[in-house]
Amino acid sequence: MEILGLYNYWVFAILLMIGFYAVIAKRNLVKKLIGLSLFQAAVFLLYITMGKVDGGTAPIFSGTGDVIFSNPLPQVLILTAIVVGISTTALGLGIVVRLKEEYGSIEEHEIQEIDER
Amino acid sequence: MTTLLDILSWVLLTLGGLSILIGGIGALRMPDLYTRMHAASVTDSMGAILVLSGIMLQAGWSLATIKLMAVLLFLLLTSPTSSYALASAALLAGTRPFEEAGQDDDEGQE
Amino acid sequence: MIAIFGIFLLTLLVITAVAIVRTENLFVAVMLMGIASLLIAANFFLLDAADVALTEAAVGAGISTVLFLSALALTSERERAKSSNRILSFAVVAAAALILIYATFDKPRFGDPEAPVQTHVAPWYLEKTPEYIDIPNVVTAVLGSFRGYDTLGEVFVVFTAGIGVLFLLGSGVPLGSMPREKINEGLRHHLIPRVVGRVLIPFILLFGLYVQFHGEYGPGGGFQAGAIIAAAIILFALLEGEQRALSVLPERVLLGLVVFGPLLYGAVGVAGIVLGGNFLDYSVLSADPVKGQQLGILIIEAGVGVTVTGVLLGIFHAFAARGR
Amino acid sequence: MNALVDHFPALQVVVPMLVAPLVVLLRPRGLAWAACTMASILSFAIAIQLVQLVLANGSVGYLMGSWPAPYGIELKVDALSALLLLVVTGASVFALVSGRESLDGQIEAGRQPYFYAAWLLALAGLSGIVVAADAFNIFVFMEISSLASYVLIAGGPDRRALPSVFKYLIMGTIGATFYLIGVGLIYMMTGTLNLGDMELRIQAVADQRPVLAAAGFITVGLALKAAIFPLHVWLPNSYTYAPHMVTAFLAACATKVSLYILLRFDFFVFQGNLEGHALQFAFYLMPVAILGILVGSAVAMFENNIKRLLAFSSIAQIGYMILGASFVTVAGLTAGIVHIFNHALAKGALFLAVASFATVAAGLQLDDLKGIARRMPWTFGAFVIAALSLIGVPGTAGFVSKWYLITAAMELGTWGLPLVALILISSLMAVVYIWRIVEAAYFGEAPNEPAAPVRVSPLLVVTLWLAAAANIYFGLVPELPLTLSGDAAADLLSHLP
Repeated sequence: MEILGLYNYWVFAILLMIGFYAVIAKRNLVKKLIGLSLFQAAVFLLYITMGKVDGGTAPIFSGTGDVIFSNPLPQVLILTAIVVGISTTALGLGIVVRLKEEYGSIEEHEIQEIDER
Repeated sequence: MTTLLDILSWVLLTLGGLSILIGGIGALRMPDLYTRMHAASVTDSMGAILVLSGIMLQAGWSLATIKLMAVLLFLLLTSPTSSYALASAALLAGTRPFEEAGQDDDEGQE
Repeated sequence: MIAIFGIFLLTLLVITAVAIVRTENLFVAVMLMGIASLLIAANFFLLDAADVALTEAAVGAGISTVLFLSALALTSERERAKSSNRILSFAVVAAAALILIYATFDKPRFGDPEAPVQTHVAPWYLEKTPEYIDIPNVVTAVLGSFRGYDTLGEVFVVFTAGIGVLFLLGSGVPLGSMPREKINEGLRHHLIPRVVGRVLIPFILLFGLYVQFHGEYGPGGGFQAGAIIAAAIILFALLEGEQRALSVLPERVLLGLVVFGPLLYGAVGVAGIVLGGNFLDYSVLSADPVKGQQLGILIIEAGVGVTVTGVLLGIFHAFAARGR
Repeated sequence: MNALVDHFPALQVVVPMLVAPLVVLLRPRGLAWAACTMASILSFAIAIQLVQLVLANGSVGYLMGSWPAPYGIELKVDALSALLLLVVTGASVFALVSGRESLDGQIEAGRQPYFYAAWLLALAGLSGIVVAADAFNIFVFMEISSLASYVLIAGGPDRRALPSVFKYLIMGTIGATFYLIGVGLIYMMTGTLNLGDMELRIQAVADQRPVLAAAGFITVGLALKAAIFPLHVWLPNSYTYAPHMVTAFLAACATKVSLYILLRFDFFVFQGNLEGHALQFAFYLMPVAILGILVGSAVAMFENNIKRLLAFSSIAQIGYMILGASFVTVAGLTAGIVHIFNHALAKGALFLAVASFATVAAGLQLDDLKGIARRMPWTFGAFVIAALSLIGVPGTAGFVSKWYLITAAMELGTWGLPLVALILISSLMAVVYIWRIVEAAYFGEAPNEPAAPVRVSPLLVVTLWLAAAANIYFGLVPELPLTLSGDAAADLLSHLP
């Protein structure tokens, strides 16, 4: 179980960094947004992992006596965070579409070149 | 009785898993989009039927079984439809079926 | 057994993530992102987070993929440039990763029932929910009432994104004035998807309503339901053409939904003040505080569902209208 | 809990937030603006009430949904947040009241309802951050305010607003996500999200690795949002290409709110509990602040677009606030916090003036502004007063904070002296970049003098002069901001061991 626990946290770190890399290194704006989604998804994993209890079940009372429940609070926070994430993505995509219309490109350096001209 | 059901369900699960695995290999090995889709979609439906039936046997008579049946029904409706939509979209987009080995490389990749 | 399954899913997830970054075809990247979301959702389910899993599947794999695809249809499918200053980026990323991995070693043991997270605030929710709110799903209780203010904020985040996209893209030509042939016909000429769609869409809507109103008893609630209902209508728009979808739910009605949802939520909060409690105090809504809580959660979940449906559809139509 | 006054901390956020959806529906011309302005004025009034309550009682708390503190969400208004509320709501009122014509010119009528709704959401989000006493709630409202400000900036008529706002979106989201990671790590170690509760419970686990990592992530994330020097790259272009009134609003308050969370978190949660954190805080932030001041001012000296020039000056001014905080003394913090207030006054007034130049001049390059002082002497007079305040000339608000900063630096002993020199040098640099504008405006030959006298909206001129007068008033009678910042500084430092 310990390995799985650490593995969860490590995957969180790796996923976070893969996303982060895509955000800062890629020049394509849509790719940046995809990276951003990945980056945020990694954080969801962190929160949900810490809420898990050994032998627990989802925190929903089902009337069958003594059961251990996993922690509901991180789940609530992540529900909120998922929705915040999709909102940011939607707005970002809206901006990308407008950029394409105005500049004819969705590559960061091309847009920069057009502006410097 | 329970042992028999258990064995039966495991046989179904294994067969289902195998079928999906074959589908995966097919999707990797086949030469063009249509044959790949063929490999993936047919075995996928088959795998879904087998795996879900296996799980239903595990679950016994309960609410879970009914939910699983609904899932199966949904999958049987959607997965062939989506394969159809994908294939016809590919055809509309101009992807030609594979004819002779080595000829389609520049026009058939999607 | 579950541990092996978890490790398997997580490994697949990392592989998918690497593939997402490496592929140059944005279309492929988006589809892989959908797969990654499903893998994450499955992993959430293993970690006992049924509600979150449902949301991630509906929002991450469903809605976000649709939005990315509609944006790709308007921009371009291929990434043209190589990455910029790779070494610097790599150094920054590696530094942050090292800090995080360094931090993992003092973390409480995974699944430890004695970890501070499990012993401090959370038990109170598990203990008091039956007494104060009396609904089985503790996640809904915390989301709707104990931390209802966060959820209010979240609804307004969605609302902001909605009006933001409408502000950016919404000045397009209204649909009614378009020449007939220019309107997106969807897949109207394809019989099979349309027939199957007609069979399925009512059931998807029904499922959405089930998720909406069953949220107090099982996994589900306004966000998930909103995403599912929006997905059903988007499917309808794809199959039958946007025009037909808009004749069912015209833009005015959509804007109404976008505005009505947050207001409904806010109104419940203000009702708390008017009836002598604090903002978002549902106990005062009814003579019996527990009944009041349940009523409050029911209404605010409806507000959430309406907002999410309205905003997602509004965003979808804004993108679709841009393509004409 | 029945008097309306008790609900003010909640109403501060709820009023603009709930008016926003209504504004979307107001199609007829001008109505959306009117509703937005009314809501804004109302929240300004609430903020003033809250300031009085805080001055009388110390701090005001509020329990959302009546749930007890660490379980439900708590709101808390103390001296620091009251000051910030005043800045946020005040900036919004000034920009809106004076901005109708300027915004009419920059935003198409059909899109205005959305724009004003986004404005109110930005206001609600910023106020929500300031009143919150819950780490996750701060994140939620941070996202409302960020998304709304992206929308506002994207409203700029120049297409270059779009790449700038995209960059802002990416960097802002990274900042917010870093903050979320930090909060997650702390939550993991303490099990709580309430800031007060966190402060108590973190003592048991202080100096464990996740908490240290959390301190790093939160500081970097918020530094990104606050545009602290090396992480400021999103700011200049965003401010330059945003609609003028949006620049006036956001420049006056947006980054300062992130700075506020940084101070809150660092002093309440970390300083008292992490060993040597106060020292590290000073050690890392002071060089950053000094570089920010020097680089920001230097770039501003060579900048030709007036909005960009002022944006770079903002980066330098943020440096002053950080510098004050990095002393970790009552005097230093007071100086830093009072500068939040004074800088908002000066920058707000400067950007209002820029907005009125824009109605007359062809562009906002210094060349376009040649001779503008002769064409609009009153407006330019107000600009000069605000600029003097920015430089820190005695008799203006800016002088008060500079004076406090210098006093605080002197208290540090011998190594405070180079800091005093730095402050003086950077003030001289401010004189240089302001002089370039004044020179162009007074002595430059206008390219082609228009025949007809131009008319700037009287409302704009009146508000502008009010803002300029406020710069002088708070320079001569600085009791209010000083009391609040003094209380805030003492409060922040009382959490040190």
